[in-house]
Amino acid sequence: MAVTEVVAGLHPAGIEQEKIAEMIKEKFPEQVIDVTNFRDQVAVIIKKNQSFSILKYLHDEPVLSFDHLRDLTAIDWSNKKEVRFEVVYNLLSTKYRHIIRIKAQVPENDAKIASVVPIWAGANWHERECFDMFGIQFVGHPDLRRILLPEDWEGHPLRKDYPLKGYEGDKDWPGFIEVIKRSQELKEFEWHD
Amino acid sequence: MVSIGFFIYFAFAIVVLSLLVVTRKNPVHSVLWMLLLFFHIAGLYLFLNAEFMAAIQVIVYAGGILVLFLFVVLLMNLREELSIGKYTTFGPTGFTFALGLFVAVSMSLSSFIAAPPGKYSIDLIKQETHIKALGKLLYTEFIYPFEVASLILLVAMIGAIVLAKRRLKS
Amino acid sequence: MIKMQEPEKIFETRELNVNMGPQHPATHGVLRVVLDLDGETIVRLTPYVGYLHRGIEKLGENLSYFQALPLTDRMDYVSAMSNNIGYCVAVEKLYGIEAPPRAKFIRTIVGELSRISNHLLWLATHALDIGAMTVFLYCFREREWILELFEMICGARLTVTYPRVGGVRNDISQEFIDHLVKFLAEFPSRILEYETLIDQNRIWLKRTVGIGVISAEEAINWGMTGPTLRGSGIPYDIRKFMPYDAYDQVEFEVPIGTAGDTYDRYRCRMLELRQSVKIIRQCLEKLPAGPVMADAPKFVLPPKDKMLIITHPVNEIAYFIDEKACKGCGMCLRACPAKAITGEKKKPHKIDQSLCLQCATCFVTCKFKALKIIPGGKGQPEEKLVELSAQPVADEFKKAQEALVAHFDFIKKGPKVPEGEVYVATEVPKGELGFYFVSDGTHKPYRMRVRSPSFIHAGCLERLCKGHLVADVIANIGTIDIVLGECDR
Amino acid sequence: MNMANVISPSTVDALIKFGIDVAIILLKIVIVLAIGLLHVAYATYFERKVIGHMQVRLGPMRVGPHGLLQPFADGIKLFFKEDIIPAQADKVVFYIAPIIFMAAAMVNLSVIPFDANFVIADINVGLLFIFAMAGIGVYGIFISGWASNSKYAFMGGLRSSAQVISYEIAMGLSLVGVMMMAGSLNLSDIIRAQGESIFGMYAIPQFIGFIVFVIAAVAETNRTPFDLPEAESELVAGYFTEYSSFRFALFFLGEYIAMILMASLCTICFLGGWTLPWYVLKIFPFLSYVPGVVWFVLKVYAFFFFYYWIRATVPRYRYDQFMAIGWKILIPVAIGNILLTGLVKIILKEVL
Repeated sequence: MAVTEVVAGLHPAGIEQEKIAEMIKEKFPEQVIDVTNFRDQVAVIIKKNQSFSILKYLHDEPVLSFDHLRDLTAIDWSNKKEVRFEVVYNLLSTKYRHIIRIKAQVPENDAKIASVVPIWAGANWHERECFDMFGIQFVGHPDLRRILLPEDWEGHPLRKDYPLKGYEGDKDWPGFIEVIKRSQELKEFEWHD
Repeated sequence: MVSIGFFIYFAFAIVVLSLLVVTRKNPVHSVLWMLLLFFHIAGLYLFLNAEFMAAIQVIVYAGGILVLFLFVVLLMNLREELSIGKYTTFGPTGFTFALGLFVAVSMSLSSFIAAPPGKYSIDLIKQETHIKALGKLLYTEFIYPFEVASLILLVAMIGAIVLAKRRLKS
Repeated sequence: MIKMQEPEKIFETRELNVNMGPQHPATHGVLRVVLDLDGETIVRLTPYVGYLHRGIEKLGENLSYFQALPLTDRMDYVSAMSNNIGYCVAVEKLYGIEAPPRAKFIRTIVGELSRISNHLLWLATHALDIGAMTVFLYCFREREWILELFEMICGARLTVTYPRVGGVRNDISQEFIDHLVKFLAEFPSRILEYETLIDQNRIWLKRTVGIGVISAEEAINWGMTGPTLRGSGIPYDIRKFMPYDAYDQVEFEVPIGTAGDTYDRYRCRMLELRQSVKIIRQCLEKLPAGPVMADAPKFVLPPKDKMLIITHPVNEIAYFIDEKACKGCGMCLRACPAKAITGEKKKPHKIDQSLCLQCATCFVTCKFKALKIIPGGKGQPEEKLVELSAQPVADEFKKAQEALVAHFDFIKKGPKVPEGEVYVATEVPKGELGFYFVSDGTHKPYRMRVRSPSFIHAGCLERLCKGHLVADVIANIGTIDIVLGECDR
Repeated sequence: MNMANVISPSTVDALIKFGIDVAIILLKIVIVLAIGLLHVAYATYFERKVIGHMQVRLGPMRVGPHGLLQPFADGIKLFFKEDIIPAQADKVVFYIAPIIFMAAAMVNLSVIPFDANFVIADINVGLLFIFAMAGIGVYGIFISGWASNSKYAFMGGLRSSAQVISYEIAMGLSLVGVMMMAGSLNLSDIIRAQGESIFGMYAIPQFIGFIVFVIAAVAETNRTPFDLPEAESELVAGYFTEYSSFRFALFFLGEYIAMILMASLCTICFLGGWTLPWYVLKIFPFLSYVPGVVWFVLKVYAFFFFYYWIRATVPRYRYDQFMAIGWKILIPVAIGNILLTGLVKIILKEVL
């Protein structure tokens, strides 16, 4: 019940991002494809097959202890890169104050990746959203449904091939058709003066 | 004259309402008819100069017991229970028993005789008010039956609590 | 002992399924919560979101970086200022520029004001949900004050769009500072007023202590941030962890709770109000002089006053088409709003000086630099104009002309951004607001991702509510402080 | 034939007397109803003004000077709105529920003595009558929740009836002490007995009962902090969620009449009704010229103010906590109060 005020004196900054990347490389030499650095933010691009064990290693390793999954999302590279999707994990350790970004490549024809809900419970809705927007399947997710869009929505809007105004043609959103139908049914109850 | 007229009305209404209570399909409607029934019974008490009894009748039966009925009835899923159909399959048997009971009661009615009036005449009660008379009787002459009755009620209450607690645990 | 038949065998008992929302007074917007109740105890709770989904991420990918800024107002409309700042800080990181010190301090001030106003609204609605009606109105009294302060600096109250990439829109006035000082002097006593009503109130304690308890490990595992996380005892505050704006130059403390229940989170926010006041005071003391926009012509709009001489001329000017340079492309002809330009294709055009509005549209449209701006030229005969146009223009005039063209270019396309990606998070009142940009080297973000705290917190609702009573659901919805605009984006 | 031959003069006299009696009772009913409803209207106005000023705002200001006509505007609005009945509702029960609620509340006004000798029905079991009618009011709440066929209304109805029933017990027990001291259930007798007692009002010797009664009265009328059945943050509006137009108005009126009733009951049983304590009269003798009904109304409004005051101050209890207060605290305390009163009475009898 008691609330204490703390001066969160700047924690000793943790391990350098490059060093973390090195550690991952050492532990999983086969899995790391590339390491990029832009504006002091290091991203490790990995293969998707062992992504779960890599992330679990990052979470469980005492010197790393990435306990906070800041963000989970995906990028649709469309035709720009060989592998179409990249699932991005932004991690932070509240204990040591270091960050890292992991990007797992997911090809279009096999758009599946292991779910990280067992590691970070908060990934639940992130992954649902990712599935909703990109159509990437998260294997092992407890409840993979659409989240922001209606359940009967077709297509995955954040894919680059999804047109801005929805798909061409006269196809209305099915829910909208229902609403119109219902309103026509109820027309007889309208007030006439 | 007037009071006899009222009595006939109340008696008749009580019979009709009781029939309505047992024949309604919707239990909530039954309960509401029963509420009206209790009011009529209370009205009868008033004609017997028993205001206290009338008030207690409404408070205890209408305000307490019937509400509990309503609780139970409401918590059931009425729409589905209704589709089950009849609750009992012993219609003719029940009817026979009821008829027998009715005959027995009506035959024994003539043998009722008024009890000796005792010291609590109507005038005395009016002077002393009903409540005081009742209280004096209950707490002096009938103290043992009164206490036994309350003990029985207490047992019932504790039993209900124990049963509910056991269900909570499991 | 008599064996009783289980009641379930006679009548099947079922949970009551209640649909709370999306139109419900206590779900803070269009959150829909489906409850399965056993009596009044919650067996299952499923939140449904998305009723306010506007596809802000998709929109952002099709707008230039500064065009997407007003979208962030519409996410967390309760503390729009903080969202703007979060966006600007992220884009600045992507550009690789920094706001000037004065702008940083101003942003810190308005950011903390926004935090106060957000916490006030949170307290108001949370208290109203629990039934304390007066706190609601008291809080709105002070929130109104803050909104008036916002109005004073940028003219808007709710959707402000005051911060800009590279600084803030305009400098703050002395009048604003005076009012702010008055507010800061008064506000701490107002906090006490709210606390008198609820802080030690027995009913308030009964309703909040021990409700929605979540341990530190679990809270961080669920991705909670902001005061919701700090109530559990983890001092994760991005203002301290990765300071942005002026937070590394002010002193403040981060309140953390110990029990991780609704009451602790409430206390954390109340103490944060006081810390915010402290931060604003320090900012006002240290407020440096100087520009409020970064000097980075590639990425930031040049100051508007530089081109005033052309768009709002004090002395007369005239627009004139240089016949030699004009290729007769017809661009200016189509762009002119007054239809003052006439001419055929591939032949030099002409401006009808009596119709000209001096709006400079033709000037910035022309690709061949055929248009000339002539100071002191209007109303002159044609020959005189030709003569005047041959003269070299003044130095300041030349600068203004350049600035105008730069402005036009900038607004039309937006700055080009180097290829790369950044994830930058800021501490908004509700928690960690992260922006993740992937740039492919064009004017628009290739991927814009918003990590909104409300979305994650709404996901924790089931964890917090299970096993509690119906009345605790609303206490828990209140304590995680969600805004559905931000949750659904 | 002459009429006088058929009916004897004495019968005529009796008939005239009966007619006058009936006329007086009817007149009293009209007065009580008219003034009662007016008070209900202005109780809402009073509430909005008091809470408004407590919350640093003005309350109604637009209709009439200082918003004085606001209650009428509200009434007119409510009565001319469209009356919506949910499609799946049990229509008959839906119709009669507000009527039961309203009637059960209004009937009680008939036994309230507003002044010495001003009561519609001066019956012997006045107090019990009020309890009985309060018990009937539950049906209005309960079946309105059921008949609406809405889960919110249903839960509101369940909560409310459970609340009213359990707090009725506490309230009844808290008044037993008063009955014991006054030796009567007749409300006028209770007031008279109070006026003659040394304390002048029973709130002083019966302070335990008084506190229990006040809490129970707030709960009985579903007011903050016990307004769980209509907790708008949980159950939208509780049992009358689906009601609109004048059916809603009936509930609204019923609720405020119930409030008036509780305030009156408190005034009668604990604050001395229309009488003033003798020590007050001794200090200010001129006060005895003021009609008793003024004191009665003043005391009722003081209690109203108290209602509003707590509404503006405290949050709302949770359902289980609130039931726990009723059953685990108030009822034992009230029973203890009865024992204490009896004990003191016996001791005093022996001493005196």
